[in-house]
Amino acid sequence: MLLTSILCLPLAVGLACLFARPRKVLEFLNVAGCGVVLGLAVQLCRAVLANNGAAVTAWGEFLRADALSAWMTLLIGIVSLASSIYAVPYFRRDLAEGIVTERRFRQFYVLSPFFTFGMVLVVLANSLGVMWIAVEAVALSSVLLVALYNRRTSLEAAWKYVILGGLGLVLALFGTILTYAAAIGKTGEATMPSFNWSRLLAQAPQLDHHLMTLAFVFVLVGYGTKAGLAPMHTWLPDAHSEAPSPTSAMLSGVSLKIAIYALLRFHILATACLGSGLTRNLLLGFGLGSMLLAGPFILVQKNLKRMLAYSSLEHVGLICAAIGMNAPLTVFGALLHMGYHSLAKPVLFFAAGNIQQQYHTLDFRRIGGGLARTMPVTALLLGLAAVAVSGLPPFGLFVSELTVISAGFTAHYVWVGIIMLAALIVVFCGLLNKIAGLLLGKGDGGPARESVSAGRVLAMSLPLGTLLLFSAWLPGSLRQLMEQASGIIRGTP
Amino acid sequence: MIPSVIPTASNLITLLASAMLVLQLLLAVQSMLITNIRLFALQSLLLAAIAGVVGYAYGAWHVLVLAVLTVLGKVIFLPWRLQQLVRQIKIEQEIRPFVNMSASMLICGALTVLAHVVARPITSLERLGSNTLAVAIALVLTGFFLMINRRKAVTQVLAILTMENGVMLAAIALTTYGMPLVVEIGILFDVVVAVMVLGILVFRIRETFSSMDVSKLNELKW
Amino acid sequence: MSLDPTSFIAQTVLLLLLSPLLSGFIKKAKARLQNRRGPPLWQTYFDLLKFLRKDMVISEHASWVFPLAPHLMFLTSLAAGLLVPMVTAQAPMGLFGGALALVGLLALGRFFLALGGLDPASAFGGMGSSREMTLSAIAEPAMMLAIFTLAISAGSTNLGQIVLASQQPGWKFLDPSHALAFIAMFIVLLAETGRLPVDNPATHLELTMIHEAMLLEYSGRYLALIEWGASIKQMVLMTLLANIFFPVGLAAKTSAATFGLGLLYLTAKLILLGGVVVVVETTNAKMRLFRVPDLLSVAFILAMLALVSTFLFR
Amino acid sequence: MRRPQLAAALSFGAAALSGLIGLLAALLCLGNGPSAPPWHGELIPSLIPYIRFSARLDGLGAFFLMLVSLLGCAISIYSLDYTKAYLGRKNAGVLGAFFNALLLVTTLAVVADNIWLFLIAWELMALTAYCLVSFEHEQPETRQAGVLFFIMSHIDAGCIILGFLLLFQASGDFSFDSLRDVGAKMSAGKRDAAFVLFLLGFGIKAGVVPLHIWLPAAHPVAPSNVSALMSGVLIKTGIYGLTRVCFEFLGPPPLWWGVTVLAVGTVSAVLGVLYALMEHDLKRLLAYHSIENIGIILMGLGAALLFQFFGHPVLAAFSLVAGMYHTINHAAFKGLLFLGAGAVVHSTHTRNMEEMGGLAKRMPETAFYFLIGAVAISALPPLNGFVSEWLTYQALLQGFGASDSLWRLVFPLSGAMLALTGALAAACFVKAFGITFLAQPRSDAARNAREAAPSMRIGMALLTAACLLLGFFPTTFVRLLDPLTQQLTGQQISAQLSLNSGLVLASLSEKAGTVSTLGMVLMGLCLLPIPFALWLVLARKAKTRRGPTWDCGQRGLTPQMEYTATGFSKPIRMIFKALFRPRRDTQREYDFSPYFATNIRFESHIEEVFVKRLYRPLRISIVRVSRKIRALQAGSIHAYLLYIFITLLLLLIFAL
Repeated sequence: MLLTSILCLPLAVGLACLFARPRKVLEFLNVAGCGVVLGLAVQLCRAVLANNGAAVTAWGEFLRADALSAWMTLLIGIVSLASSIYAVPYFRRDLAEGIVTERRFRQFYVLSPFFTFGMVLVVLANSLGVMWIAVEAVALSSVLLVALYNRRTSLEAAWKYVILGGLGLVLALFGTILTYAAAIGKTGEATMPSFNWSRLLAQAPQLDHHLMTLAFVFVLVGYGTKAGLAPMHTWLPDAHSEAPSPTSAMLSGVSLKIAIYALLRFHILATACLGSGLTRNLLLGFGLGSMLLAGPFILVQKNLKRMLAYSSLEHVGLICAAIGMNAPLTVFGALLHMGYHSLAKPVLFFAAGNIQQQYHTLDFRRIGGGLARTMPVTALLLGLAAVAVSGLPPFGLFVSELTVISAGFTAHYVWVGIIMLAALIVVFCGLLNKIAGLLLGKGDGGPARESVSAGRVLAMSLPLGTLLLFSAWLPGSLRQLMEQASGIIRGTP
Repeated sequence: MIPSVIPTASNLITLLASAMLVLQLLLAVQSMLITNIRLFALQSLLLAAIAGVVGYAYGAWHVLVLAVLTVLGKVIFLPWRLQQLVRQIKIEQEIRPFVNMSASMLICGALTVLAHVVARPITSLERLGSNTLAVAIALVLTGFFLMINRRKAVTQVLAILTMENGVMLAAIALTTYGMPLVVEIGILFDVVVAVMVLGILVFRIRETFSSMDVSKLNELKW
Repeated sequence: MSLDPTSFIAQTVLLLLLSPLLSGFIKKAKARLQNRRGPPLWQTYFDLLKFLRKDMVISEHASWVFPLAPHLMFLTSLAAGLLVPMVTAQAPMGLFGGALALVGLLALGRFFLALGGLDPASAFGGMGSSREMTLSAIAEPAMMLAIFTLAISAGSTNLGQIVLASQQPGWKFLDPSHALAFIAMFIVLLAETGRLPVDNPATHLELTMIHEAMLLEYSGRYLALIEWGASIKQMVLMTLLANIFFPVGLAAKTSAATFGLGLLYLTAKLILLGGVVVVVETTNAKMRLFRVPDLLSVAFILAMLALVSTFLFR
Repeated sequence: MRRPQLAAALSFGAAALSGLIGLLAALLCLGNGPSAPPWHGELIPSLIPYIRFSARLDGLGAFFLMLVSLLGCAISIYSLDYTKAYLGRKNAGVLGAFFNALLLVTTLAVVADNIWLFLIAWELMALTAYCLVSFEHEQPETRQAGVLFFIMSHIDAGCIILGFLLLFQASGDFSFDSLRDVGAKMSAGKRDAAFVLFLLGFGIKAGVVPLHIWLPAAHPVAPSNVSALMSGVLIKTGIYGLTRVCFEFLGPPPLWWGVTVLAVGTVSAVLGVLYALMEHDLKRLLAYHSIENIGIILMGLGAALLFQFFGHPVLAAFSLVAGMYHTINHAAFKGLLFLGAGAVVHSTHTRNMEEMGGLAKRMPETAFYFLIGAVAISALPPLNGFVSEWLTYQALLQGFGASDSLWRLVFPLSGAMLALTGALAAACFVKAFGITFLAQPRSDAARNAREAAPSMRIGMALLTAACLLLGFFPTTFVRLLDPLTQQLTGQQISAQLSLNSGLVLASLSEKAGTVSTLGMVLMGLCLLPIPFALWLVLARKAKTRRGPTWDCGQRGLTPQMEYTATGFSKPIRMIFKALFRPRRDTQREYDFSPYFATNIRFESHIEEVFVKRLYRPLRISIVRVSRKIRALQAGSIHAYLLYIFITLLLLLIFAL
């Protein structure tokens, strides 16, 4: 019942928005819907913790939520709520300035619930096939959001997004089917084997090893493209920078992690089947690669949102590498990092949105600097969030990163730790340089002082506040949840 | 227990599969857009045929359903939509690939070989037809290559679709009864929607850039 | 070690009274060597008395730092003198500091004198103090190294201890390291006391001055204090040189007899050393300012060698 | 009282109070002597099981706590009036907030008993310090300096994290207790690696050559009270870390550690003072002197490490005392000097010494305090600088007898370098004080300068008092160091250091050498009557009058005729030409002969060799490489597809 409602709510909201006329209703439906989703997600976490470790299922195992899925659902809820709150003032202003038409306005409010729905389905679906379909749905609903502004650049971004993404999805589908094929005949049943992840995991050792490896390769490249692992990340900065800020927040806040989630399901399966370190090392390699690649691009970046996108790339890399190291604490740290990053990144994109609406550009040189003077509130929040994503205390990302690296040291991944630290430092230098140039300075020549609406401040300070809260104090229940999740990932539930 | 393999059916499947591969290679060298679309339609038809054979030979009714859906979706609807698109935005027929015909032929050959190499250790578990996995991989890889090698938006869409054909071939020929119906239908539905979305985008790109050459889309860099 | 007031007073008096005589002697001897009659031996005393009696003109730009300098100059040289064993192996205030303290006190005096030179806003003063500080910056480490050489062999930085140690049997007087150190110290002495070839105390050409340039604005009793302080400093350094390198006639414990004997020995040594200084001064011409650092770095290197050789010869 | 003013008053008042409390706590802890068990406990309950926020106030921690609190207190009082200048212009409340934050995290860093707490405090220290440095971010210079500072301190944090993780790998626990002597458990290679990492990390923070570039950039541009705090306290945390790690965690040091530290210290000292001499920006000059003094401190530490190696714990303790003594001395007088410089800059609105002068009359009190600081930092008796350098000399000299290995030669040699440093420092501060405070004012700003506001003077007076006390009563102070030496070397030597009931400071034994600053002062007082007596006898009739300075018969002296700061340091620039490589250009306009120029323009620039040869090329090459890499993302979708294709093929070929 719980799962059903989580799943159906966004869908219902989307359909409702399809037919609702007044704008206020659209906005309200979205915000309220996301709020309820968040609440339900919390409920789900409770439920999962309640039947300690065992998964919550519905529709005869069609929907299945274990600790990992519950955690992801929570992230989806948080980010989508934040971005739906932020969307209200954002699009009102765009509409007022005639930057978006009425049609596009509605398009956004119809599509983003579907976006959310897709992501929820990904994490709740038990059948790998359904999961793939859901990922595809996420992709399709977000493409039009990326293209919303219908500028040359946004169309280009959308095209690259859809082509590369579609390609990745086809590869992922191939991998999925191969996985299924690996199950054939090994199960010894005459009837059709179940496509459910839980069943497959149960009989993982009997699966065909060669086929499983082949499958994982395709899935890695496929879902890796969606997750933006280097060198399949090339669509990511384009899409993230061209989408309207609320969507960018969703894309980099959760949808990347959703792809990682999908990848993880196969990773778990493959590890259980092969029992070798192959998949782990692949994850580790791609993760480190992404971290290292992000640095140079940030150092010489010209565009604020693109820079943020590259920093997402770096964080995704960190998460993958951490999971690849596969020590209890690294995986725990990775999940923690997912959470903190999902809280911090949207704020940055929202701030970028404010700046874009104020200056009508994201080019550092055109903006010039001095935001601390021209738009103090945004500047403050941007600064705090930047501190957070660059992994400095008092924000939790410091804790999660250090957890990962130190646990890696104990697991004798010394060089990995060193590379990670180096990459982090490089990225930090880039971020600091750019953000300092943006915020500080005289700030003359900029437009008039910003008009801060309550919605914007709320949408930005809410995640930030939560981040601070959870950095200072991590509830035991959440920790338990994450520990269970990391247990699942490491195949030792 | 695994259903006993019916030789004729398996031969038939092998034959059809290799025919798909041949069509793929033709696609690689074929330079007329409309013809490309038709070749794709033909390839999808072969896929449907394979599905039919499987469904008939092993009495798996939902595979038949899949066959029918494939015919409706990929043989009739998508080619029609694509042709309509081509007509709407009146792009010239000539495809100018990056790599010339002979070279791309060679590359596709190499990819096919690679596919066989990759698939060899696994051929043992192919129940319906032989080399189907190899063919599927080959289709995916060559389709991929087509994507890289084509300038026009529409042709890239086409390439993706051929890859998808390869995937479906694997889905049918490797898994005895095909996959759960929900999944099958879902996949097909998604593909169709994807093409619709792509259509919208192609249209918009066409009217904003007044060109179909996606290699001209390079304002976003770094 | 102990602090006894009698020797304190005795040595103070000795320093105050003997130092002008020493300068006078050097002037006289120099004149003789140059076939001049030269000023009488007591001239320095007369000068000091004259200066003390005279009125003072203080620059209108000068601040409260200006009067500080003469006093500190005078006091520091005097105090430094009390750290050096003169007539007995026992420096009256030896407990309050050894070689390092001595160097430090002299540096303190120089520091304030340089400030005093800058204070009246005249270009010459600034020039003088700039040059003085520069040269001393190179001279001081050389001196330190030379002293280190002895301190290491004696295992103490306390001058009294060094003297005592050097009176032990088994102490080689003409130990090469000591010889080198002595030469280094001697060069430093020339620089510190502003003698040729480093600086010409008798010059009247401002642009060639180093030490004198700082004093241009001083007059009357301030000048007297500075001059007196300078001659005390000269005597202190010469005594140091004489006594720690040639510790003959320095009795371990103080009594009237040893005191008299030590006094004789001291005068003898000072006359000898002064003679050497005079010879050097008359045989050398003044160097260009920027050649002086070379001379001083020679001293530094010699001292370094001395140090290394102590290391090698034991 | 307007709100920002109120905010500033509140924040700095609170800071002063907390400083006082911290000082008391530290003194209590140190006063108890080494026997008393150190206080330790949990600050706040931990959030994740393996993270603990436990603190501990042992000898070392308490010593640095004392240092932090002392300066924090004095500087906060100073700031009360200093920040008034920002009223209306900027929000002084923010300054106060960050100032308090910095004090807090610095305190946390020195009392932390757990890697996590330490690292968090460390990172926060960099963050808050960055915010303070770029407080006046309107000038681009300030922004660049801030960024440079933050980047460098992030790199040092990285090194330190790695070092600690290497230790953690061996100990398996994050608490400092478990790290004690963990070096014994590590392989030699890892130990050396950890040492190098720590040396780099803490070295950057302490500003040793050649990792110092951030220091002369960041200290001048910060508000002066912040510069004082940074130079007095912040860079000392580097010393703290190095001491903590080298003497407590890494176990018995091999020879080369000590030699390295000693060498680094010597080089930093000499180069620091040489570059300081070339500066005519008052605050930059002071910043370079921080480098010099850090070098001197490191000499002490290096000597201590060497003695540990040679197996002389007592001597190790002795040179450790020397180093620590100089640490707190430097905190005192450098804080004082920066506050003085702040007062000067505050009233002349320039940092360029060439535009100052004559301030001794206009702001006499400030001048006096600055003079005390100058004498102290030039290591002249009888002030505290002299005492600690005397200790260092003694330690180095005794080192010679400590062993028979060839390496003992490094002791007297670095001693000689120390002498050179001291002499140059004296020259430098004659210049700094003389040009700034003496002679005629060189600009209107200087002409109209006013004495500093009361609270600023109180702040300076406090630190002056600290300098005097530390100078006059060393024996009482070294007693406070017993817990520290006990903890780090297992020795207590304060008894051997004090003679004649504390009047005289001995270097371990009376024979080895003694000094008494207080004694010198008394001596001076006894001798002082002599000149006065002479006047009373001889010069009763002599009169004193004011007159113009001798101007060679020209019509009056103008400030242009004064000796400039550049001119003052010219001889030294000539002597060390090889190092400085000054770039000069002279333009003279003349009618008939170049020797009778009507108008001469002379410029001389000196660029630090490390910036020129090391850092700038590094930066340029990094940017170049990044630009090259950027070409990967050139916007062509076909290229992107190709990347994926190649990845897939490679995986198919190799992963299978």
